[in-house]
Amino acid sequence: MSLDNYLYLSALLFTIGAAGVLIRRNAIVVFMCIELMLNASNLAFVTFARMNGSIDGQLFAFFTMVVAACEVVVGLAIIVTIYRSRRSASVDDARLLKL
Amino acid sequence: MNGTSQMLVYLIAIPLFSATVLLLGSRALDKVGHIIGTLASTAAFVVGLLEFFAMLGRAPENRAVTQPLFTWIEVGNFNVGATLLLDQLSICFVLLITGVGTLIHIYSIAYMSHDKDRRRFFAFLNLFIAAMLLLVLGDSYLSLYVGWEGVGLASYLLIGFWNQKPAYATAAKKAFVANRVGDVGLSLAVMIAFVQFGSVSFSGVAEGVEAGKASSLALNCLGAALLLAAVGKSAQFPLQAWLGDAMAGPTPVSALIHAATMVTAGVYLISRSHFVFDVASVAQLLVVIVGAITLLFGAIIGMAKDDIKKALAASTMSQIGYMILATGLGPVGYAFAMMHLLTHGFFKAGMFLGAGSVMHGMNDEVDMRKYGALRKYMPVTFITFGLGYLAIIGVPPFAGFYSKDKIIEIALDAGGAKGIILGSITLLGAAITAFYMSRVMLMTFFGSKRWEADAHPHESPALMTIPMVILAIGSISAGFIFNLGDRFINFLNPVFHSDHSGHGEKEHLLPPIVVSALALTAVAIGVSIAIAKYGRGKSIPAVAPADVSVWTKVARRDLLQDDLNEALFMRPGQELTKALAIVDEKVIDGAVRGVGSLTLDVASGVRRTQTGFVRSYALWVIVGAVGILATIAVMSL
Amino acid sequence: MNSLTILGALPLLGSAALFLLPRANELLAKRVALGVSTVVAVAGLAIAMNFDRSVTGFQLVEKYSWIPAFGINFGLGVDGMALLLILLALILTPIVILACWNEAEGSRWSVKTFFALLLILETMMIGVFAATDIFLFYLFFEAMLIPVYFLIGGYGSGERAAAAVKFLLYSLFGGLLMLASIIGLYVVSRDQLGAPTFDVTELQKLSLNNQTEAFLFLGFFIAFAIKAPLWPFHTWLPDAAKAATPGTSVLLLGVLDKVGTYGMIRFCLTLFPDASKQFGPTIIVLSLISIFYGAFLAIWQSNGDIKRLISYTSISHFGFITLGIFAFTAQGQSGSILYMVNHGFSTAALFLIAGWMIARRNSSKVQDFGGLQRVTPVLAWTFFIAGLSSLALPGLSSFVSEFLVLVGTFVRYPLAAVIGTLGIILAALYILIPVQRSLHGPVAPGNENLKDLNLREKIAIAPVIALIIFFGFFPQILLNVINPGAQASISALNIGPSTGGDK
Amino acid sequence: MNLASIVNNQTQTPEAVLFFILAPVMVLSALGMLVVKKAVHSALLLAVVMIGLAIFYIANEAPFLGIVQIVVYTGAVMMLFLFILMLVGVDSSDSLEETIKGQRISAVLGSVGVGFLLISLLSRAELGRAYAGLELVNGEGNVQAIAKTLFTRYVWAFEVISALLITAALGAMVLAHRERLLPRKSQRELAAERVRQSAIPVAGLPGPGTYALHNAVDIPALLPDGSPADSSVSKTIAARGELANPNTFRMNEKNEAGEE
Repeated sequence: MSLDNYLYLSALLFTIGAAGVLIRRNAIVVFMCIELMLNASNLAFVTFARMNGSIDGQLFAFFTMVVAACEVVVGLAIIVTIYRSRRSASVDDARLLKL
Repeated sequence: MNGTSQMLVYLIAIPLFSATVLLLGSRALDKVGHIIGTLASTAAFVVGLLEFFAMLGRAPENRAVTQPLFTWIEVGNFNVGATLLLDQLSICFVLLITGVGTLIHIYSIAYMSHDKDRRRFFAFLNLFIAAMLLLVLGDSYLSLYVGWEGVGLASYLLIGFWNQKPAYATAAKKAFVANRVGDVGLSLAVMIAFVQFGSVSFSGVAEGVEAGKASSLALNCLGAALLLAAVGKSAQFPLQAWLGDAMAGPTPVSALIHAATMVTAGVYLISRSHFVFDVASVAQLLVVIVGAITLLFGAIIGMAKDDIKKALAASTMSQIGYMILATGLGPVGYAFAMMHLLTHGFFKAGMFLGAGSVMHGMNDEVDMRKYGALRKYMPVTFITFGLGYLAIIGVPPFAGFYSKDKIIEIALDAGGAKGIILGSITLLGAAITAFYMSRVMLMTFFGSKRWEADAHPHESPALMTIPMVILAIGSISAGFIFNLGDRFINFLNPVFHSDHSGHGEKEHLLPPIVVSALALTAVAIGVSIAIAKYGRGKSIPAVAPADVSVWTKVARRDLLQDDLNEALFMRPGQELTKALAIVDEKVIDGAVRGVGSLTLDVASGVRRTQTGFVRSYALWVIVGAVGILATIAVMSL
Repeated sequence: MNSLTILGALPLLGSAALFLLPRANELLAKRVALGVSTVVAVAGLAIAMNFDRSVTGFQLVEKYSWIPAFGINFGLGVDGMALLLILLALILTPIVILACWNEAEGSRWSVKTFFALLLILETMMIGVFAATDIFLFYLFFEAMLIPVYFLIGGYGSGERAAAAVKFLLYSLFGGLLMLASIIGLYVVSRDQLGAPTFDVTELQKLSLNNQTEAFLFLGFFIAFAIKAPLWPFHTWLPDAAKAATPGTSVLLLGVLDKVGTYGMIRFCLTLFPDASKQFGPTIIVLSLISIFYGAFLAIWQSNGDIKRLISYTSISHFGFITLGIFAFTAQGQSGSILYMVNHGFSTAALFLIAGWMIARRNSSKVQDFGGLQRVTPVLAWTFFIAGLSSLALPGLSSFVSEFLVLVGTFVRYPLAAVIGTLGIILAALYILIPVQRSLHGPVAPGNENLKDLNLREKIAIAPVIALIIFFGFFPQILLNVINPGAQASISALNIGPSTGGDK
Repeated sequence: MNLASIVNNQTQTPEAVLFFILAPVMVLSALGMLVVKKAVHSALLLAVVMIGLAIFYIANEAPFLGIVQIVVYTGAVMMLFLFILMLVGVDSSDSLEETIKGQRISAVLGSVGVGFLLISLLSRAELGRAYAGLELVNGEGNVQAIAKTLFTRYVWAFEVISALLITAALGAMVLAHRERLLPRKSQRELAAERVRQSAIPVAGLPGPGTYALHNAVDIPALLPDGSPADSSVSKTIAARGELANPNTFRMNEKNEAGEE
């Protein structure tokens, strides 16, 4: 098996994650789809590290994880705050950006 | 080389300083303002006299003196010094300005005694004297320009002295603007002179002309530009319309500025630029034409005016036409023009002061139809005015006879058809002058009383009559003195280089004695018609009759000059202004604001894509990603 | 020697001090502002005493490396033209502060901020004229907008917000074009000189091809034409001048707009001589249009707003200035520079007095005045003299400059000069008509009890009037400073006979 | 021989087997996330994907990351998600009905486009086909290798990211902090309030079975008038419908009951 398959898988997962962001309305699910996209890219990083024989890809994945963790913490806090005031976790309900 | 004199600057500085003091001074100066002003003018006159005698003490070719003051403007080779020049030509003017000016100052003390702004009036008069002296003393066209506009300003201020009346303020504005049109000519003249000769001083230009630096076209343009300037300042055709309205000013102003001095500045300019006109034949011809037209123009208007000051103003216009015409006749004419200018200065100033005296006695009434039989009530005024009258119509041996007769003479001598035409015009002018001046005399001092009910005519105080008497003496004697042995001509000869001192030797069209006879005949005809029409026993209606011929109506409307100006310049100008205002508002600013509103429109269109749904935004991100990836894919194909 | 830096920093320090003052103590703020600006003016005059009139290049030069990566220096220096314009700014600022003592009261923002902004503006004005580094110039050029924007928007009247935005957008648009050209110059200088530079004297050594030069020239020129303002880029000016307080208008028209014409001489002519020659005739035509257009609209405004009227007269005057600049003659050049100074004084006088009239009458319509000469003689006379200066009466300062411009133009473009000369007739109209309407005639209703100028106002206006008259007779004091630089810039253009009368 | 080592640019068979078993599971789980109604199910499916990923990390010679993936993601992050789901409502199920016009079709098209382009680009990319493997690098052990690089070359990034982490924690606290609108009430005020609101008995709720003949928790207490007090019994019991009727224990009826 070629290592490329990992990359294809990564691309596929990334795409599915993106589709999830676009389709799902529950903010938490949207958020999980974003996590999926991040994880998919991590897989690509790890695979690249293996392909190139260098540890840097793994470090990138590591950093991504940290950033993702931060993002989850803040993002979920935001969701909770919104939910507290709007009683809804639907991303469509919070549309204050519209004029 | 010319000598220098350190005193010239005082001629200008004294009245200027006095004007400044009077303008800046407080109300405390009100009581002595008129005295300060008069003293300043007198002091300038004394300086002028000293200079005059100093001049007479020098050899004729060394009589001109200069006084360099400071470098005024120096940029590259454009170098204009503030230098004063006093030569035979200027001294005539200096004496006229300061002399007549002082008399009129004295007269004004009484004339303006009831005006609470008398101090300001004297300040303006002094300002005028200073500016006018600068005009005639400047040694370059640019220095002259300063005086030129300075007198324009003074004239504006004095015409509009009672500018609380809108009509007077308008008259002042009209005078200034008409003068400005003339100033364009002066500006252009300076520019042409600089480009052609690299100098704007009189001597520099004269040398340049002599050295043949300029083409004939350039010289004619220069001449035409100078003529335009002269036309504006001297109220010649076609810029004559302002002079009649300028009579809105107090009468002493009319006497000083709009009769004796400022309006003759055009004659001065042309005479001063004789070296240009001598070689610019087309421009010279234009000068003659302008003079001839104005001569008749003014005379015709004069016949129709009932306002004594306007009649005199028309007469001034006409007399200056004579002078301009004379200057256009070449070297032979300048001196005669100057002579007429000086004599005219005496008698016209005298008559204006007389008119002022009449008005003073008649509650400021100016309509001659409401005068009549004043000779018994105002004897001094009557006699001085009458002497001026005799002088202006050219009765020998009064001043006007000598000067006007000479002009008729040289007009006839202009040669060929030109001579005959000009001669006839001048003779006709003389006849008309005689007619309308007689009319003024008859309507004012003779005939029956047609006064308004509250009129109590009385002779004016001595402060007013004495200047009139002095001017009347001048009217009687000046011509005779000037002409004695061609004294005046010879005096001016070094300036004009006209070797015509023995002008009698030249071939004449008609012998001088015949010319004089013709002129006197013309005068006699004019006077007789006037007597026939306005003389004893003829009733003069108190209101101008309306059922008169079209020609009279036209003449009363100043030969339609205002209507013409309005139709040709004011109306189109106003329309253009209005149109431009709309263009500015709608087109140019509209374009600018259009850009703004276009931006807003585009923005509100684009705004529709902002649904507020975060998922739509995410969709756009994906679309963008697709775009980028597709680009990469296409590029890597 | 870093006298220019110190000079420029002084007002800035003054404004900082003003910000620290208590908001309530307005009088103290005014006094501090007046004191600071007076000190700066005196210091400026002292510096000017050291100016060597025989040298053509920059003097009092300072140069510190600022952003070495891009070759940007903090470079200051003045030649005659810059020195005079700086002095103009320095003299006008205290006069404006004194004249507009109570102008800021009752506005949205505090009084001390008004004066602090004025002082900031003064720093910017010094900087923009003293900068010898194009980047630094650009910085001041744009930064200058900030205080003006707030001065108009915060203290103006009427549609002040709209006017401020219009002013800002116009200027930013021009500034953007200039920035593009500056970047272009940077690139060219990097290619040609090895190291990039923004130094004006260094950049003159570039040799540009025609097309590049034309584009770079236009970038600069349009920015300056908007600033100046030249027809058809002028519509911001009447709005801004109408909305701004008179003091702001004085600095705006009297000094700030001179940056446009100054820039044309300093940058357009010296950096792009060929393009200047190429576009010269076009600009002459635009200038003539400006002269007449401004004049006609000023006449039209004699039925309307007095502040708009004055600003339209300025458009006409700026037409004369650009006419002189692009005539490429020594007389035209010197005349234009002198015109900038003189116009500064005459417009200052007009605006200040118009401001006082408006403040007294509570209306800026010309028709609402009338007969002021009887009621408030000093006010009326100062306005009249300022008006005469605006119509270039000989004996007053602007005559000399206007005439030099016309003579200079006549040498090269006789027809243009003849047409331009006709403008002086319109000048008489656009001054005398409003003078008649507002000062003469019967006293208009509502004007009977107007107060004449008080001592403070007299003190403020007297120096301006005095300078107008003084420089009418002794312009050579200024011309001696102007001439060397002007002649050098013309001879650098290398465009045939630069002065007339060489036959 | 290491199972992870690469021969001829190909992985060894066990890894291929692992991949081809796990990859479809993961893809299906991921797809499932999109279609299931309940958020909890989505979370569970995500956990499946993440565990799969962790296995793949290990297979890709990144054991450290694999462990971290399980600990951080599947452990911590997914727990966080579940907590939030509980806060927001466990059973709040999403309606899959699309409300924005054209959103779903464009979403599918866009995603398919991205996926298609990504895969096609990947397939064409020159990725340095001579795969090196990490045997050399991981010689001392994966954790050591990561540590060596992390604390040398990436130490600056490491420090920055730690700052980020702290900031995120602070941010979360700030966001979660509920702003107090009114001053906190003292105990005294609370007590006074309680007395004033007569709806709540001041002396507390009655215990079950009081005055009744039975004191089991499902027997309501009796009020003075003899009627049963519902509030004395736990609501849960009431909800279950297991409430006993106190009347069945009445004295007079007791006899009847005894007789029966």
